[in-house]
Amino acid sequence: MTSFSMEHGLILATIIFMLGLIGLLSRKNIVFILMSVEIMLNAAGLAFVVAGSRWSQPDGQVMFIFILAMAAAEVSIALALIILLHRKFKTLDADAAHNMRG
Amino acid sequence: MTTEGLFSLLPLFLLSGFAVILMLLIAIYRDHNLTFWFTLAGFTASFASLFFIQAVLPRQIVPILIIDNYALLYWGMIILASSAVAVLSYNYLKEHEEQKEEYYILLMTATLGACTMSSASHFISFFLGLEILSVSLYTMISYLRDRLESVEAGLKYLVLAAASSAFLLFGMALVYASTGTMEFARISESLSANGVNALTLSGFAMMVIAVGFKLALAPFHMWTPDVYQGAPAPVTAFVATVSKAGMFGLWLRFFVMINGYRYGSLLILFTVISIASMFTGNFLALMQNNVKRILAYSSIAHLGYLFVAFLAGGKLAIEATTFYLVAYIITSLGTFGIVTVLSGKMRDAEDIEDYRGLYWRRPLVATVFTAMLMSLAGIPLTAGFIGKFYLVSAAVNSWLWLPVIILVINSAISVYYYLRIIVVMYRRIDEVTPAVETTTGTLATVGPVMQPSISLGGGLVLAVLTLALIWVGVFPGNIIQFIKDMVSSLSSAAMPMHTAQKIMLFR
Amino acid sequence: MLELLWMVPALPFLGYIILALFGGRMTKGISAAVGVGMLGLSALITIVIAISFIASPPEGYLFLQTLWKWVDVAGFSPAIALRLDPVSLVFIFIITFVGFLIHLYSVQYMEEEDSTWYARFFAYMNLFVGAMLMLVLADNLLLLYLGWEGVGLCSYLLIGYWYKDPANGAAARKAFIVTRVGDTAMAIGLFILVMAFRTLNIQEILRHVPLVWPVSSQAVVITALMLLGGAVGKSAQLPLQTWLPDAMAGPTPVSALIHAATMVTAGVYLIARMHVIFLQAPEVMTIVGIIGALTLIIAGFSAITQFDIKKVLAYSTISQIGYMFLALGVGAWSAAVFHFMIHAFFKALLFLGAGAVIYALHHEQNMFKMGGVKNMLPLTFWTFVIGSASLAALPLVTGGFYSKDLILYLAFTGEHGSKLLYFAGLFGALITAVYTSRMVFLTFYGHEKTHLHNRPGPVMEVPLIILAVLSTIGGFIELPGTLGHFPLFSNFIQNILPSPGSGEGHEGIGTELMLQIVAAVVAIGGVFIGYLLYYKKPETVQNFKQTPSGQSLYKFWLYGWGFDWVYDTLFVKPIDWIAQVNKSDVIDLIYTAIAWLTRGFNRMFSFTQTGRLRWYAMGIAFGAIVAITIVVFL
Amino acid sequence: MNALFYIASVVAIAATIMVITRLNSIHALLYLIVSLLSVAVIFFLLGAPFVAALEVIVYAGAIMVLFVFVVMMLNLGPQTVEQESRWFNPKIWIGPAALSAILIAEFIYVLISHGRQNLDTRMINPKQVGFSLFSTYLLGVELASMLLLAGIIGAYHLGRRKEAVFHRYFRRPDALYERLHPKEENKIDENGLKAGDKPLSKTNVSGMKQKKSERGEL
Repeated sequence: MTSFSMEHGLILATIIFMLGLIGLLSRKNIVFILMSVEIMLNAAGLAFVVAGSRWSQPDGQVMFIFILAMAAAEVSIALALIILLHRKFKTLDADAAHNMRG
Repeated sequence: MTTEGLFSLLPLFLLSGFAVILMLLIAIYRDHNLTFWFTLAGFTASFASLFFIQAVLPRQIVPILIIDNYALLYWGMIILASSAVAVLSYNYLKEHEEQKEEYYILLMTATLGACTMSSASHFISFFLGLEILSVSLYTMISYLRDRLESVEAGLKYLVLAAASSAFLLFGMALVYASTGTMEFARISESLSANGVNALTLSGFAMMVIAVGFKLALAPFHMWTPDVYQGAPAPVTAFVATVSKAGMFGLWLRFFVMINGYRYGSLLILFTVISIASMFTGNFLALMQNNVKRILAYSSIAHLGYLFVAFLAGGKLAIEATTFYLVAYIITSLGTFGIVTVLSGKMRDAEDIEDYRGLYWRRPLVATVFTAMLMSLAGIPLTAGFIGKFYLVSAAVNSWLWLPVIILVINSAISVYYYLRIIVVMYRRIDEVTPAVETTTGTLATVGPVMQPSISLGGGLVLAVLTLALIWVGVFPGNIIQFIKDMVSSLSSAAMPMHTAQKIMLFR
Repeated sequence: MLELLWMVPALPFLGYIILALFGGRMTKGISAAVGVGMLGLSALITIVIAISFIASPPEGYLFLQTLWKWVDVAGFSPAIALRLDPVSLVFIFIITFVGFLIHLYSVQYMEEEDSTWYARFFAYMNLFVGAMLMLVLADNLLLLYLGWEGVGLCSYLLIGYWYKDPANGAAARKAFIVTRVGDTAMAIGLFILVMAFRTLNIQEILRHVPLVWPVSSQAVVITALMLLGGAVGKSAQLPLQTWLPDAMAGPTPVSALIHAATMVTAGVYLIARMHVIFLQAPEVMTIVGIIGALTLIIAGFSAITQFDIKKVLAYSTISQIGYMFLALGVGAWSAAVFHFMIHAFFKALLFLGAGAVIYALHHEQNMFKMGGVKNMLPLTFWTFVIGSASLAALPLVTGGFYSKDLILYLAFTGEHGSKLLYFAGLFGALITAVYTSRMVFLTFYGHEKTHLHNRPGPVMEVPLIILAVLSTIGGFIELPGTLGHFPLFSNFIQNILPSPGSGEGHEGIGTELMLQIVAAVVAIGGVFIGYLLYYKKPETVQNFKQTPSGQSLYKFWLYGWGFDWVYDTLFVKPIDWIAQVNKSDVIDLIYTAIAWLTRGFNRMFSFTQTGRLRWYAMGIAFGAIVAITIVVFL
Repeated sequence: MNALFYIASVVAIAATIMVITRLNSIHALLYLIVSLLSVAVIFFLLGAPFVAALEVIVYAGAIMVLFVFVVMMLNLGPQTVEQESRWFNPKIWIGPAALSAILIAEFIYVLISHGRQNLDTRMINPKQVGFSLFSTYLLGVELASMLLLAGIIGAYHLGRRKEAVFHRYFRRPDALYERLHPKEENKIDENGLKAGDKPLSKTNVSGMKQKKSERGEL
């Protein structure tokens, strides 16, 4: 067997997840924000596969497949919204849309 | 899966089946009326089937769903609330969007998602239910594509919900990694056998983020006012009620099944969240001039109240929170229903100035709104009072004095902004300067923003809700008994909080 | 038939709801139809219930109707239940029946108001009747308190009905605040009961009191005193009587219904209902009697000096309720309830009669500007005279004679009675006769000083006639031993309230007869004095009034023995002064600070709602850190 | 194997860092694909060849291509890059980075204190996954289909071209009039036109930004 442990796999997933979070928090361009969310989701999927592998169960992979489905659905709507936003505001700046506040 | 097992899924099958039928129907013949009636038929059929399947309950659909009386109660709540939203939407959409029919498919799938959540017994159904709900909501919130706010709200909700889902998934993965199972019951077994470790707890904490996000608890609440304001008014009603009922039903079941009351740190986390929500919601609502936002903030506070009783643990907590949720759903549907029926073509009736002198123009609507606000404020003889009373007695029974005191303080604060709306409604119009500046930046004369007349369906929904509100407030006995019976399938699993824990928590 | 009981309070509430919701759009006719109709139905049902109750009394003369259990949470389960026994039956009969007559009367009396105000009037009146019915029918303290506060609220609303005149608003506020002093005491008393007995049910509390609290124990005395406080406030007894004369600012039907016939007797009802507690605290019983005696004399003297006809009646109400308290104080429970009933008839009659005069003379209330009304309004005159006779307790033919005589007799002979109280009552009867005859002579005799403005129509006159009949024959259901001994009423009441034990054994036909003759002589003598002083030789009084001592005595009585002045000096002025001094001082700063802080918090929090997506995500990330930190490191 | 895992990890982390720091969205997308591919490698090493393939096909293949399409379609020119570069400076990312660093530190602490659990990298072949998917989690698959249905409907509704706008023009002549005579709009405003009849135009948007929370009534 290999010598890398579940913890290493999870640490990798954590790091990627948090990188996604940094992207989400610091980017202004809505496309980048969306990419960051994808990174986070992918990291969560990675964590599931790692965990499934730890228990030698297919469940982790099944979950990954569902995450994939969800990511696809979400991205399609998100991109439609981005197009709509671009049409309205003529920009991809996420901060352009802050009419509602307070 | 046995035949009875399949049979017990009938309500869900009906919901999803009708979603598909609606889709085909629209493809063949696009007509708003027809779609609406089919939607209503779908909800009715699904609701009716609840009575039939009761005979074969409780039933575990291996391994991801558990269908028991508790789930049935939440399904009933969710389907009824969704039907109300559908009726409210009909007239609203008639004036707004040129393509109205898809909305009903999404309403159907969102309802399906919420129902799935409240009967989930596995991370997969947890996640899928949540996502069906969320994905449907993304579109519903930004359904009015011509409105800037609508699109903005949809985008905000989408990004934040997706991020919080990522947190949820990550937390689930951690729990799975440390326990080796995704089934609630077996997680509980594993925790009892092997004890809890930091990995599991941080997994739970990550899941709390998504739960807090959906329930709009502080500090995950920030999307709430924007989305409530931007979304079409009936969708706001949906977000405020169905989405929260589904999530809360799920989380309550999850927490009870894994016996989360064992872990003091989780309880501390919820205490902090609950107190923060109460204060945040109420302070934010105080000076707000947008009625939708006021209601959004008040919903944050109300979920904070709800979690005070949630903390109490044991049978009483399940009953109290469920009852409160029923009262909250009735009231929220009522308040947003009023916003819906009053909303005009170009914008929703959301500015507080729109409500000035409402009593003198629409005495009935104003009276209903007053009743709803009184219920939110917890004035006796309304559902809200009994709900709050139940919450407090549950919490006091578990010696949760600190949260209870904060709840009482916050109730007092909240009366201010509810009264503010009421006072504005009863002002004479002639006391008003003709042109007032509104939050939407237009110089509006008061009144004409409003719908010229209340639609039949909307009026009916409001009437039913008002009756329910007063019925629950005046004759709560039967409903309490009903809820007690229905949740007994879950509450028998609930263990009261350990005394030592109480003392540790709130010394 | 008793099952219809719930409809008795439900109908007026329904009327209120209809009038409140749609009143603005109704014509006056419909408003009146709803307002009067609901009460009429309610009164009809009450009569049906009364007949079936008397014909076939339920077991123990007690009928309980549990409508529903309100909540059942964590051991706290108050039921919404109504309780019908002889006492509450008498009360609901008076409330619905007299209430109905007064509503009917108001149809014409209030016709000058525009339709919104008209609907508002009937809405409040219906709400009041509903609340009052709830009060007397309540089976538990919660409901009773709800009704108690409900009638207080309606009283406030109706006194200030013509709120555009600030004086009326002030009178309404005064009534509300003064009764509130009593209400607070009563609330404390109710809390003590609930804490001690862990139940809200009146029946259970009364059963447990003698078992748990020994006679004259501290707890029972304090509780009784607190309840007495509430009763004193609501029934305008010493020392909280000052609000009632001012309450005459409301429309006359309101005065008739609330401030004479029903609401002010709530205190009497409370003490009668809670009699077990008072029996356990004989000291407090004595206090009740003394309060009653003092009140009836003090208010009587004030009544003599008033020039406003409604104020005379107001002071007379205070005085007559004093009689009821006196009766309660000597343990003559049934006598108190009996006097309540008769008083309700004749006082409603007098108020309505006075209202008819006021209506006819275009809102003239000053008796010295009236006179000779006898010829203008003969029917009003005759009914008024009948009512006055009853008030003055003219012997044999008036209801007031029988009820007052019963009280005096029991004060003299009862086991809790005392001679002192008896003589106070007797003296009070003399004064009553004097001021009553003064009122009649000033108003109806003499030469006309003003001319007729409106003529009361049949809807105003019919209630007068009915009430006149009732205040005459009402007395015959309780005939004393000397006159055929027909104690129908007492027997009925004594099914639920204990009969007064007899004292030192000197009761008997002889004593009774003697006392009756004394009372009769006193009453007739009082009327004769009134006749002399105010009709035959009015200059005697005028001359006396000119003397310095007469002047000051007159002023003293006119302003109700200076109670207002004392309260003003003792409470209002100092508080005003403190408020003035403190206007920009420390105490205000606390509230300013709270407001400022709240607003600050609001600003701080709304600063977080930037509307920016990234910032919201930051919130989630921050929450994540907090959550993980709490979970992992705590 | 062991070394391969660490190499792939480093590549994945490095590529992800590149994703979130690029200014040009196409570059970032390419890096994201690299990151996904290296994660696919890790999946393979973990004994999950099926999801490794899905990661490549669906994630890197389908979803990323969607992104590329949109970015291309919106035709973001160099000025976007410039704008990004102006905006994306340490002042902006230092805060999020610190927050995330705290979270990473907490998780690493948790994971290290958790002790070492060896992984079982025996391959779980597609057959096993498929069997699990279509027996135990069959209902999950059905639910996922509903999820995709909602996604499709949503994307269809929101992504639709707006021919309807013209339709609306003809339906509401006053709106057309306002659009044709933009200056008239303000004039009508001052005369107190009903607010409900006003279209939400650019002026309204700027007005919306004003904050009015101080107008309390009570």
